[in-house]
Amino acid sequence: MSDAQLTLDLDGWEGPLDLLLSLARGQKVDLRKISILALVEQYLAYVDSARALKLELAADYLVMAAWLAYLKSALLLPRDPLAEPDPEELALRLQLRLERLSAMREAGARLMARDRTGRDVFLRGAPEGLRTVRKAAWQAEIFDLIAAYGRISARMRPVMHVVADREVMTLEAALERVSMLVGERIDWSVIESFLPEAGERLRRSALASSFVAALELARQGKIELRQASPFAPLYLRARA
Amino acid sequence: MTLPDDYVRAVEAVLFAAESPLTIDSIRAHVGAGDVRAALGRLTADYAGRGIHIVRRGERWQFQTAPDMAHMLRRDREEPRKLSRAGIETLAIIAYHEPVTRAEIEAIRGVQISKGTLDVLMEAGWVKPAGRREVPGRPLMFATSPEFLVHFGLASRRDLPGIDDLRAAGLLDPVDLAFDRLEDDEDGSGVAQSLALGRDEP
Amino acid sequence: MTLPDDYVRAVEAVLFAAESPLTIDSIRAHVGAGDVRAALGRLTADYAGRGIHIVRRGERWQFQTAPDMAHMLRRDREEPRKLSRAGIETLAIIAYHEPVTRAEIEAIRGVQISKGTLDVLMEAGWVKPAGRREVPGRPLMFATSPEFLVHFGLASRRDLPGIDDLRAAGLLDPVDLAFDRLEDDEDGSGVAQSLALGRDEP
Repeated sequence: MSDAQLTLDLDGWEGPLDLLLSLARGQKVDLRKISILALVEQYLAYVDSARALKLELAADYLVMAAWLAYLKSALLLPRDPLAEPDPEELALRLQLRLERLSAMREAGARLMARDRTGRDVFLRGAPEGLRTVRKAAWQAEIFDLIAAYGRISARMRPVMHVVADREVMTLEAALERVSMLVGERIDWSVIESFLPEAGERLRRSALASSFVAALELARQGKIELRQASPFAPLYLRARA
Repeated sequence: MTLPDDYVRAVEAVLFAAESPLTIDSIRAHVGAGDVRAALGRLTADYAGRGIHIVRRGERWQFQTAPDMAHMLRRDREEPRKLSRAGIETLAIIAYHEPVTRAEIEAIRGVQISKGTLDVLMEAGWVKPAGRREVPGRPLMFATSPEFLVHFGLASRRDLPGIDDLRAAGLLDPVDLAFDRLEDDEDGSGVAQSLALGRDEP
Repeated sequence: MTLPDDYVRAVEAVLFAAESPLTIDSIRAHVGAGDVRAALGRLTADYAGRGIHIVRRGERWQFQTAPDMAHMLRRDREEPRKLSRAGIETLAIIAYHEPVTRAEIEAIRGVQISKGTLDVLMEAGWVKPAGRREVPGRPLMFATSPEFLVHFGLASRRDLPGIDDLRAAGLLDPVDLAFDRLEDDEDGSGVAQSLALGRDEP
């Protein structure tokens, strides 16, 4: 391959390995029998010619060139059994890579040459099409049904507010009781002494009613009230 | 039957790949000079008795599936689907109060029901029309079907638990009681979550 | 050739009406219980030698025109878009090595894949992601799709041209593996020999 051809195809390669493979194919032998050394020299010549023409070379081409230059010198020197890595191993690995890329390139070409749909074989132009009609199989459990009815019943049942029966002393009863008892007392008496004997609930109601009754009787001028300070005991006395 | 020659095969392939029925001229434009009509006759005979036919529509020819196979092209597939909340409530009302009109169902539910809800219940086969109520407008009444009893494993409608059973099972817990209980919960998500679980709570 | 029975006719009609290749299961979903595979075998034989064929693509079956009719049908049709060389090689590497990571593709090609290359293959529907390799970085793997088999007329991946020879020659193995095997097989002498050739030649 002449330098001229190489430069003409400068952009035709997809990377250094691609270029190496093209050069190797130029040897027109089985890839397993190519001369790696000849290949290396061709590659380096290509890179040199590109440089001579002041063409920009991608960095990976130059990296490959440096590596191949090293490989070339290692292959040419008398074999040093201690040299690492072994240049022959490197050369073999390069050859294996080229074989693999070549195999895939040929496989790709054979793939493209198959009878391809839309180019060589054709599918039916106007298929009727298949239809799947989805039908719902409705599911519900007996519990869902019962719970739903419970929910509706709870929602729609007339709401009834029940007030628990409570023991109370009405204001009228308290007025009557306080007016009666206060007349019998001579001195100041604490309000609790006017309450009936009763359980705690009735006692609280009686206290409230008796307090309101005491205020009412005081307003009517029938009794007097006395309290030393807020929350101190409240005393009642009939007005003289 | 001998194998078709290449001219017949070409007509066959062209007809197959065509996107619309073809006239004899347009077939010939593809396959070249020859007796297209004879080829079509041969093909029509070859396909008689098969699952696909060659048919003539006016001056155009096409392949199509055999008419008696049309039902194969359509396939019904059952997909399990859960009834919506509206669906299950409507079904419950019908089951407990049948026969009921749509207006009565709405009065009991306190919410209107969409037309689709009753359709779904009838499609499921659980509800059927049950005559008309003899009132103005003669509204249709609905009742449950024998399939309803089968699906829910009931011997008769009397097997449905009564109101007292529901109360004993805690299924009548008023909704606002559930709210009271949940107001202690600090965040809204907790409320929503417990509400969903509400009926399972003791 | 006897006329096909109704089950074979049904398989024929369903396959013919389908808009894409069908699996045996999806055929059976339409035609009902029966030996779909035997019916397909019978049909494949019936259509051999005709202008249209029945072919298997992966686990799917379809009708298509006979390949030798291509020249009749190609007229007034657009050719499928041409793939770039990078696209063809990448597709071949994925097909012959699948599942394969981007790095593995790049190792074989000796060059980075530009972003568009895999996109084009995926857009064509021939390549799809196929899980991740459980190595550091968990790189995505790629594999071919059922449409790949359809487009390239392959009954299965085993029908990829030359795949058995390539595998036997170790050309589908990574370089490291191939190298180790060479050393084992030939305990060094083979290596020395092939390199002797390399060294001796001008």
